Amino acid sequence: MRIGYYPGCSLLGSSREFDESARAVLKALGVELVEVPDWNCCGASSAHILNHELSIALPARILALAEQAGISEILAPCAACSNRLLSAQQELEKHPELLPGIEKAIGMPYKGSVKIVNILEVLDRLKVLISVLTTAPFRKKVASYYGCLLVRPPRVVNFDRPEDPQSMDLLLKAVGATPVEWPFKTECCGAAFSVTRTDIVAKLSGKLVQDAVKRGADAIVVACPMCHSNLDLRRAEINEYLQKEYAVPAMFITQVVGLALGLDPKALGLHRHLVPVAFAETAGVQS
Amino acid sequence: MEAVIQRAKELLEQGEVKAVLGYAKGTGSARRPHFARQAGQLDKLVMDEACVQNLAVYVTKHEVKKLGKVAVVALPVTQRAILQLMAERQLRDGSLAILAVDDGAVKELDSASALEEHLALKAQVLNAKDKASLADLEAMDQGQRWAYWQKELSRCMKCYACRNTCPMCYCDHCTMDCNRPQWVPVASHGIGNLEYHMVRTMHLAGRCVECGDCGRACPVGIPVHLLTIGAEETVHELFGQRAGHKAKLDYALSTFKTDDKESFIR
Amino acid sequence: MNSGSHHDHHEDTLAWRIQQATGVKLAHCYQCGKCAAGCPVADQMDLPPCQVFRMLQYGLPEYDKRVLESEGIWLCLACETCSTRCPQEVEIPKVMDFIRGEALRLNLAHPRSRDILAFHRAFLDSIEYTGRLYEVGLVADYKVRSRHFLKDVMLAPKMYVKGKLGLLPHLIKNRRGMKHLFKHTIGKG
Amino acid sequence: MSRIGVFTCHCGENIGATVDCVKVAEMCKDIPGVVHSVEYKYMCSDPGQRQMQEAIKEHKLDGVVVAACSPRMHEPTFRRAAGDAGINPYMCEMANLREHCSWVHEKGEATTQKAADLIRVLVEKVKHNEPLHPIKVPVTRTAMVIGGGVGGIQVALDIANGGHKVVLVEKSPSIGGHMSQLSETFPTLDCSQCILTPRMVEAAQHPNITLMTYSEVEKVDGFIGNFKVTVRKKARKLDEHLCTGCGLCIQKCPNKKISDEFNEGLGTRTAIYVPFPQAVPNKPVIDTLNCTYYKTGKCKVCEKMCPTNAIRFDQEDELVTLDIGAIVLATGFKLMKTDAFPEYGYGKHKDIIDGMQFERLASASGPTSGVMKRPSDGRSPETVVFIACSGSRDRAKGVPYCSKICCMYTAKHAMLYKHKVHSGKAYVFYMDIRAAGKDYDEFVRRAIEEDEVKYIRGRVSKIYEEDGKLIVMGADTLMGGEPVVIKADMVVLATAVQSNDRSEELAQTLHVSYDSYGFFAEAHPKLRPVETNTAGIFLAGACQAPRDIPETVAQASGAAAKVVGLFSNEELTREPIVAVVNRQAAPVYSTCVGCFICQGACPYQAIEQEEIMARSGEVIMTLARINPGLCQGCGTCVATCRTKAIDLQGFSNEQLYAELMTL
Amino acid sequence: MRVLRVPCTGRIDYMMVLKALHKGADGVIVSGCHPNDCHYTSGNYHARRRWMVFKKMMEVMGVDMRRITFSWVSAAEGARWAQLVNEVTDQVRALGPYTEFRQVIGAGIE
Repeated sequence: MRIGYYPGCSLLGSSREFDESARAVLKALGVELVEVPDWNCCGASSAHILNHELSIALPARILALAEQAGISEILAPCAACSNRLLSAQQELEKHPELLPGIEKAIGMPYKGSVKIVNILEVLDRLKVLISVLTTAPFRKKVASYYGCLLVRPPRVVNFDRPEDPQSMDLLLKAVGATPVEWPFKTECCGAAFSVTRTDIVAKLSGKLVQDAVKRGADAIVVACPMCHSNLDLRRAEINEYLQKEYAVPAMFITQVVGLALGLDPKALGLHRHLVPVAFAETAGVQS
Repeated sequence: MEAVIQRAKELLEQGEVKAVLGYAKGTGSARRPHFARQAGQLDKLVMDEACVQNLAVYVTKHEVKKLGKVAVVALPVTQRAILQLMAERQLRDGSLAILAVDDGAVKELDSASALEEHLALKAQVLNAKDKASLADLEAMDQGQRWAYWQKELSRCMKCYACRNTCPMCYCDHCTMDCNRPQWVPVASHGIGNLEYHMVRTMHLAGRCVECGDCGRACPVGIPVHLLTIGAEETVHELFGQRAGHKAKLDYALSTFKTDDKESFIR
Repeated sequence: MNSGSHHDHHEDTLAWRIQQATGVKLAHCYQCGKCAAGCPVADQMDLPPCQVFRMLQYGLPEYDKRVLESEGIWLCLACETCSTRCPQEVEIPKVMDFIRGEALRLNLAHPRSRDILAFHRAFLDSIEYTGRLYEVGLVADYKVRSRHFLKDVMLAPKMYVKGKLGLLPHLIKNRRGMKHLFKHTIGKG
Repeated sequence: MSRIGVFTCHCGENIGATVDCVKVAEMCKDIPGVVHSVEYKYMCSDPGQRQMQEAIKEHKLDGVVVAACSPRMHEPTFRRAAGDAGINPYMCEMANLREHCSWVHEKGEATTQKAADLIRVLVEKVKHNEPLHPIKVPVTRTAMVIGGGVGGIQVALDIANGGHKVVLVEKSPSIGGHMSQLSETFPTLDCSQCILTPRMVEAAQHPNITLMTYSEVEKVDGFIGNFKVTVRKKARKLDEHLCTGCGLCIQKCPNKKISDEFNEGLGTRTAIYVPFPQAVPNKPVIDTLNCTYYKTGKCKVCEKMCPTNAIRFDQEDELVTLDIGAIVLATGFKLMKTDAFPEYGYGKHKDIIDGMQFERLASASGPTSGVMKRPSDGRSPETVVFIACSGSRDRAKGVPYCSKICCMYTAKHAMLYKHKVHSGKAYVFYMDIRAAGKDYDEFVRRAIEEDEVKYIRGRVSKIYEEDGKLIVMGADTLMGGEPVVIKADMVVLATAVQSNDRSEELAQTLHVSYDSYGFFAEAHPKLRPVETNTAGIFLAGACQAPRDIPETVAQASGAAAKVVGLFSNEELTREPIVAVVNRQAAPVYSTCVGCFICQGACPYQAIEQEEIMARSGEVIMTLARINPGLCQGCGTCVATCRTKAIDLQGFSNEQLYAELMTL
Repeated sequence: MRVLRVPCTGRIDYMMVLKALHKGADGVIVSGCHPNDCHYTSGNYHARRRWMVFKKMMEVMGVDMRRITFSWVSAAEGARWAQLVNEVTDQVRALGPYTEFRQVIGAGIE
């Protein structure tokens, strides 16, 4: 399998381990990634707040570059990126009158032919292979946390079901984990307020951490860099808000799958977490 | 050919048929239809590559019907036309002795069911030239097609040769002659010509046996057969039905499936 | 044949501008409150989403102004919970985006939106000049703009140690193209 | 030369406000063939009609165009009036100035011009009209009622008491419908079964009523007065004549854990069962999907136990064809299920139930004998949240309409709950309270004021489970949209009323129209509410739109009155809008060539063969002939005929051509 | 917009569409009950086949089929009908007069 790859900015910086683990896992599964040449930021949670056209032009440039590179399907592991790419693509499909302006801005033709997929969709296709190649089953109770952008708005992303989604749970089951039944799979973590309104993030993410632990989760599994940084980098603020030390780690789905495939925890970037993954070292030897 | 003449002779002499309809030499290399009512007239019969006309057009004529049972030298197109005419009750089953000639072999068929069986054995293939012409038409855009047909039809003088040579245009009272109301203007001008060919095409869609005689008959060389053959191909593509293959009427436009697929009706 | 829809458009109302820009018709909202009921930040908002819609439905300048000046519109996380569950399929976050733009344009943005705005502006500046988000630059820029110089001073070194903060920006090759892109969208002004 | 009169109607302001009717009448005078043209405020009024009749006589008119509203409304009126004035009624046509012009355009010269154009078209049509004469057909005076709920029972009883035979067809094993499942009924709180069962028994014992339970309509042919209906009698797997309904088989059936439909899955039943104790007929059926014998080939306990040897394992479905004169559809509704609510857990929480399940919990004959116990653990719920408009008025869920009955039954549910659990707390989330009806609003007020049910105006965004409680996240829009969280023990969703399963299929079988939600369409929303567009087929109850019991029963009696009215005739007259094959003098006889392609196109098998014979008896030609008793006048054959030998009376080639060439 | 009343889509002869164009109509709507929902049982199924073949024939002839709209609208769908008529009239207005066809009609006037 060969697939286009758009890592996005977070995966180069604060969520480097998502990039590392995604590349490691997909390589182990025989998937070849073709990175979009000279890609730019998708505008993420900022562009659409300030300017509608900009919020379309930035993703459109990425998709146009992918088209030029002959990519027909593109994986954007970051949930925010894949959401923005999909939104822009659909906006241009619905409003073709915007296209000339956008093409002028990006200085390239745009066809809209690239199919955008998220990391869960790609892993889901490889689920059988993953379960076959699992050498170190991840025998933990996990809270699968999808966040907002993977499943909402459903008419844009058209992925899984908008409430109580299942795809990540099934993947986790395939690698030996036990997903806990919990109601906050798609509640918001506070997203882009990580820097500006840390108080809100502490409260919203705090609710998630508290409930996941209450329901017995050993780890919270995510597929979105923003969710991860709020649950991991902001753990100090969360714990302060909750007045309790929560040590449950937040892990990327690719890290969990990577561990199950027996990959080196370091190659999966597990050492980069602020909340240590205490069982990472031992996970590999469990059976 | 010998075998055909031999058999025709027998039929005629034994009084099984009153006449034999086949091909004879015409001017130059052309072939013309030939009616033999006595054994002696059979020697003129020929059968070669140049025999192309669909002889079925003659067998529905009152004059021919009046004769009684007739033997017909029948190419595949003629066979199809005869079967379709029987399905449309224009020919009585058993009223013809069909001397089927295809690929050199001769086979005598005397009933609709025998015809149906015989025809089921061979796939109906469109000749390469017509196929290419239809593809050329398909490749044009709407404006080009319009211009093409307007140019072609501008030569039409409504001589009705295309209608008269068509075995399926057997109606005694054609729509064209209907004047209460006068749906299609009589004169051969823009709208009159356009509507005539549209109506002719619609009437033959699902009934055309694809002999191409209409195109050959046109004195000014308008490829009118592309319209009817094209429509017949459309019917086959859309509904899987073909004219001239069933003894029982199986006309695409008087049957339907509840799940007929189209994408343009809003 | 006329379509028969010849109502007066109150072109000066925010509701009308919203409909023009986003296609969302305010009248679709029937005030069931499901948006507020599921909104993760509704309890922090001075005007929860359904109240914003209620005020806009009047089409009166004083209510439009109250909406534009509210803090709540800046707290919307665009998490799309409301629009996913809205029985009338109203795209609320899209409307929030538009209202924020209008608040900025009309210089009515709530004072406490300053930080949030500072962040978004810093974010976009970063990508305008480098093509990709330069997180260190973003945070520094944000601090200057927001004057929260001490915020997160403890977090940055930790992140650096974990290899999560690159000190140099990632520059894309076609940075002129990026400038051009900004000029022809947000810079059209 | 034609002498045509044009009568332009203002329809009050309906046409007059945008069309200059006076000018239109003037303009029409110039149309060739028009000898008289006037306008009037209301042509359909008595003076209006009289004016037309007088003009017909005075000006010796031979054709009339009334330019007014849709012919669907007043065509019969004006044709009758024209007929009474001495011309053939079918020489009268209507130009629809209202729907096709005045309602859809603004006032102006162009609109007036268009009105005149529309009239011009119809004048040309009338010039080609032929006098036509109605067709008489006989009436079979037996009605079929499809659906044995309260509506169907009422229709059947009313027709039967009117002296006519009725066949009552019900798909489930017993009549009674949803009403037999209800605990109590609003606004009187009387016991539902107590008032329904006497009607069920009466229907069963009525000499004019034949019950066909466990039966479904398969096929309907024919037309008003002369339907042929094929009914599938599903195999009960027992001989109904031998069965005494003793119930021994049910007691002894070893398979007792089957989810009970009558109790909405809250209880269990056996494989051989009657749905509920008061079932009519009180004869069991074997559920072959769950019966041990049908699954494993062994058991037959019921057969061994049956004292009258009534069990028939080899019984097959039976198809019965009946001659029927009129059909009443009373097939009712279904409720949206709780699994249609993603935000409330896709139906995975056992203590989130729908309204009908609550009825069974509250019913004395229900699985808990009327004691409030929540399904998950049987505890008495201390806090119950009721959510009105669950799925209704919710276009995101595909139901933009109001389900109409939920406001009232939710108030009833909350009240019943409070009566059973005095210490309990009941909350109702609502959007509006729609309690228009006799004693309805008083009933809701009673729930709020006397039983202290807390009404909260807002929708619920999410429900999840935590520590054995259901966390209900709502908002109070009367407090500025403030989020409200209630920890409940049980949640009752007043889910949307939807058209019944397979209602569209049934509508197609009967050729009646239905709306995009699968509800059957009435012929006119105000004036013909119990009729369908198909003559001889009528409607009662919730198969047409959400309805409560009083409305259903009233509509049922209305439909019955229509049927009884129809049956008061020996013969029916039908519109002569039928197809004909032309006939001409010898030697042409007809332009029909006898290809019989039309036969395949006719939906009614109305096209026959006619042999034209010479004196010698020799068949000269075989032509198509159309049986006017079978032809319904769709005109499909007309459009299929190449030689234009077939024509449709009333919509003939000449008429349509004349209209088209006047456009 | 002018409306011609027929009992069923089955009655709609393609000649009527041709005559409407002949009389200078710039657009034609052909409409009736939804499949499966025919007041006359199956007239619209026959009509559907007829339209499928007719449309293709018109395309082959080079007729501008943006001007002919086929649609299913039931008697219970007033709003849908209004929307359809508005959309089609807007569309046909945008296309302007059907000059190509009118030239042919012009050629017919002797």
